[in-house]
Amino acid sequence: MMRATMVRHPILSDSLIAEVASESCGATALFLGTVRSSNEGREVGGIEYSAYDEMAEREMGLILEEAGTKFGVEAAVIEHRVGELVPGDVSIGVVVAHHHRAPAMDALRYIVDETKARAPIWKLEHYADGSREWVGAGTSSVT
Amino acid sequence: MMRATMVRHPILSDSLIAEVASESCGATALFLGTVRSSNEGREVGGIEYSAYDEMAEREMGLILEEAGTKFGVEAAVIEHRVGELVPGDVSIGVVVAHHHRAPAMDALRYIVDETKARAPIWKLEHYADGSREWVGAGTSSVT
Amino acid sequence: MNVTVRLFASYADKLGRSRLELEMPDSATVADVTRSISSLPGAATLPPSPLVAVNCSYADARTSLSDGDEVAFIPPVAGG
Amino acid sequence: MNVTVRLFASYADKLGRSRLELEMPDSATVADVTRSISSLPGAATLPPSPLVAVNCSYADARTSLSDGDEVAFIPPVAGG
Repeated sequence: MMRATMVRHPILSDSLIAEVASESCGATALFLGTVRSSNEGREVGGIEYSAYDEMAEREMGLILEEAGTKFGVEAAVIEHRVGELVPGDVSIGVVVAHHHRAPAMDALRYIVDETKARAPIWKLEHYADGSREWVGAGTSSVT
Repeated sequence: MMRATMVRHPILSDSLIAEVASESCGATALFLGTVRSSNEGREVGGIEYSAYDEMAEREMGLILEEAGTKFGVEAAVIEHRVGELVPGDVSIGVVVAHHHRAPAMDALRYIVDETKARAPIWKLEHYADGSREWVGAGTSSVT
Repeated sequence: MNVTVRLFASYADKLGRSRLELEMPDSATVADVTRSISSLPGAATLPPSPLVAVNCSYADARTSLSDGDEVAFIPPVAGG
Repeated sequence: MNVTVRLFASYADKLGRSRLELEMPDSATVADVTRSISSLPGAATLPPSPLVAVNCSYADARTSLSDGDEVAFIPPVAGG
């Protein structure tokens, strides 16, 4: 069971875990990425996540297939949220179920790292001083 | 915030996650170990977990301190269940919160691996054929 | 032939739009579309070889295009 | 002096008990307690140098003991 979805609703870790659970899998590994209240010393009021949705889902689906081949994953889910998020909100949830603990955690890291590197998703950070900036885009401040 | 506890009640992943959550931490990594319905080809009816409780909590506390020093963990919790468990039951839950994702997952792996290697906890597997065996104890079958 | 161009995030901000249709010669490649985009108002600060996807797959500058293809310009990604 | 010995899991099964009190000479070490335990009925299949903890910390055979110490014999662990 593999699923990669862009969502506009809160990501619920319990639902993700329940989705991959099975009595044949001894290990479940979960990663949650959360909006932080500060970034590089600036106070963050919120982040607007946007994505090329169709491609992000396709790319994350490929990443899950790769993890399945490399690590023998039994089941895995990625949910990435888009829209306006505030500090404490979960922006990404990844869960992996595997017979064994080491490959479960290997696969979790692979999926999280590859999603961050390859999925066409962007964030516009809103700072307490009212300015906004595209994260990772170098000199592309929009205010 | 660090906590290592032997418990006799079900381990709830949501409670563990909520316990370590903070707006300064961008990454939460969770591991759940679950009783499998088969082990090395034998059908498992259940596992009786037992422990040297005081020492297990002390050793897991040391492991959390080590993870704090090595990886700069902000908050982490280990809960290990003892008693009669059936397939699907969670036997161990470990959660780590960190500013960043890579050390969150490094610390998770460290804590899970060290707990498995060092915490004085044992399991007596019950098989479908009625026999029982201490896991990992070599020739110490009790039936 | 016609291709659909999609722009996202900081690129969409720079060019003031997120989608346009281009008519290209039949032998056009990704590099040709990049040149067309680079001449638009606001495109001066785009990188010279931006990351591109064709029909939702990463592609390189030499990739040749077909009628109806969707060519997306992908700013530095920052998901997670 | 007196030490408390604790036995767990397969070791408790083998020796048919999980706790006993031993009177030991004042200079006794972990190795001395291990020797005492090894002579009990059922101890024949214990490993020659079992893993031991003193007062909830792993200890080696040369560790010297004090009155009231708790010496635990730790079978191969299998938590998680």
